[in-house]
Amino acid sequence: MKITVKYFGMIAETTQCEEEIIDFSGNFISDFLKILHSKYPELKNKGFQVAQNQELVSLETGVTGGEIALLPPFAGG
Amino acid sequence: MKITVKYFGMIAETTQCEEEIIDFSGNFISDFLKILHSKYPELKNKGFQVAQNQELVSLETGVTGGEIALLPPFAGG
Amino acid sequence: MTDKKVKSVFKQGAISSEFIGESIAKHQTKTSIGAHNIFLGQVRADVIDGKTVSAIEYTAYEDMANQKFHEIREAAFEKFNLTCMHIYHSLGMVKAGEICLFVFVSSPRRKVVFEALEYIVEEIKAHVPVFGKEIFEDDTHQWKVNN
Amino acid sequence: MTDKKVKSVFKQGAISSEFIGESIAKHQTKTSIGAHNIFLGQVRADVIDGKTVSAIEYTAYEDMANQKFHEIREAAFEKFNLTCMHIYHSLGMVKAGEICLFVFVSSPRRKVVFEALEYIVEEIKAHVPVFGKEIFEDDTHQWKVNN
Repeated sequence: MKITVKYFGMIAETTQCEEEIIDFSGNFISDFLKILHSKYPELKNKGFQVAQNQELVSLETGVTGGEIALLPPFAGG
Repeated sequence: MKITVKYFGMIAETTQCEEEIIDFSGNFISDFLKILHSKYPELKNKGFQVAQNQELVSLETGVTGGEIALLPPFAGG
Repeated sequence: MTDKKVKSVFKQGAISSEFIGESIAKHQTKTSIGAHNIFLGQVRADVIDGKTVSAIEYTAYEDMANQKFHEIREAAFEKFNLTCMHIYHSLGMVKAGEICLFVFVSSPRRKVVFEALEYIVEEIKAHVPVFGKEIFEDDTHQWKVNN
Repeated sequence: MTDKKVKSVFKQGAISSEFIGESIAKHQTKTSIGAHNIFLGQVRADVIDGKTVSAIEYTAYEDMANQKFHEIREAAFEKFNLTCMHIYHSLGMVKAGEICLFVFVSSPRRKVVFEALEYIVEEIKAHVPVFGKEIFEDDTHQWKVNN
């Protein structure tokens, strides 16, 4: 399935793009992150949370398609 | 000694004046209040605190002269 | 602490929203501030026994009140790491919907302003000799009491 | 609760003191309100390793952020007896000394506004995906992290 991946803040700085589409055939968020880590090795040193379709998810969550976002620490206010 | 007495809010409404000078020869705030109560019997039904020279005092405090104020409940803000 | 100059906190009539906006603007040169917290007291059109409050007329034992405001101010600066603090209270007539109390605290950090503002407002309500005559639409009145 | 309309909380650039003053003025027709409490976040000119922050550039995962703001808003109305609540957050460049967050709550009673405002601000800091690039005077930068 095609996943729209969104990057923000210091993560977008690492990936040097804010959005891309990745074709994915695995099951879990952890599988999806393996693909990102091999594409962007520097991501391993960055702290981020993962949101799928605007809800925070864990590594064990199943990938359902749609939008996955990598969110660095929040700094609102 | 001459005491300047100040009345505020609902107390001033009862005494129908905001300030007067009373000649006093007793010792304690309680003595001073007796004079006011006999002058204004309705004061007995009113809740108020007493300040002497801008500090709250109790019935047992000695009268030192200067200014005595009868303060009804506060309603600031 | 009572030796320092005591300035008046009182303003005649309501406190305008423009005045509040200008106070905020004045703090934009103070770039160590990270958080402001503002409390505004507004006169409520309470309905009591079928009659509606149209205004409150404020009076105060002004010298003592300014002294108390000053003590509250000094105590707050001692307890909390504040950059700025401003307090204004109305005297005279303030109509329902208008603002009668404006307390403004600023600090580098947000936790401080929440604690400090509540402390200051509660101290004002409890200890400052200000009196309020709630005036109804039919010109009768009752005396306000803080809870 | 997520079915209701979600409006955007974001404003491009700094939030002006005039805008805040006007927001206050708009509440003067709501005569059941007795207390307003306002939080303002202001960009600090922090000095880090000898370099001074001159601005923060804010970005957000906007759809998710507006959804979170909406959930915070709904939760606060459920927990607290509030008459009104307004939240505005900046996007883009906000210079040191300028305001980037404006949270405004109103209620008949003061106790409520203190509790509600702190709750809302802490929820925003913890749960809303907004990101801040602290830009130094020499055009280098670092990424802000809420504590």
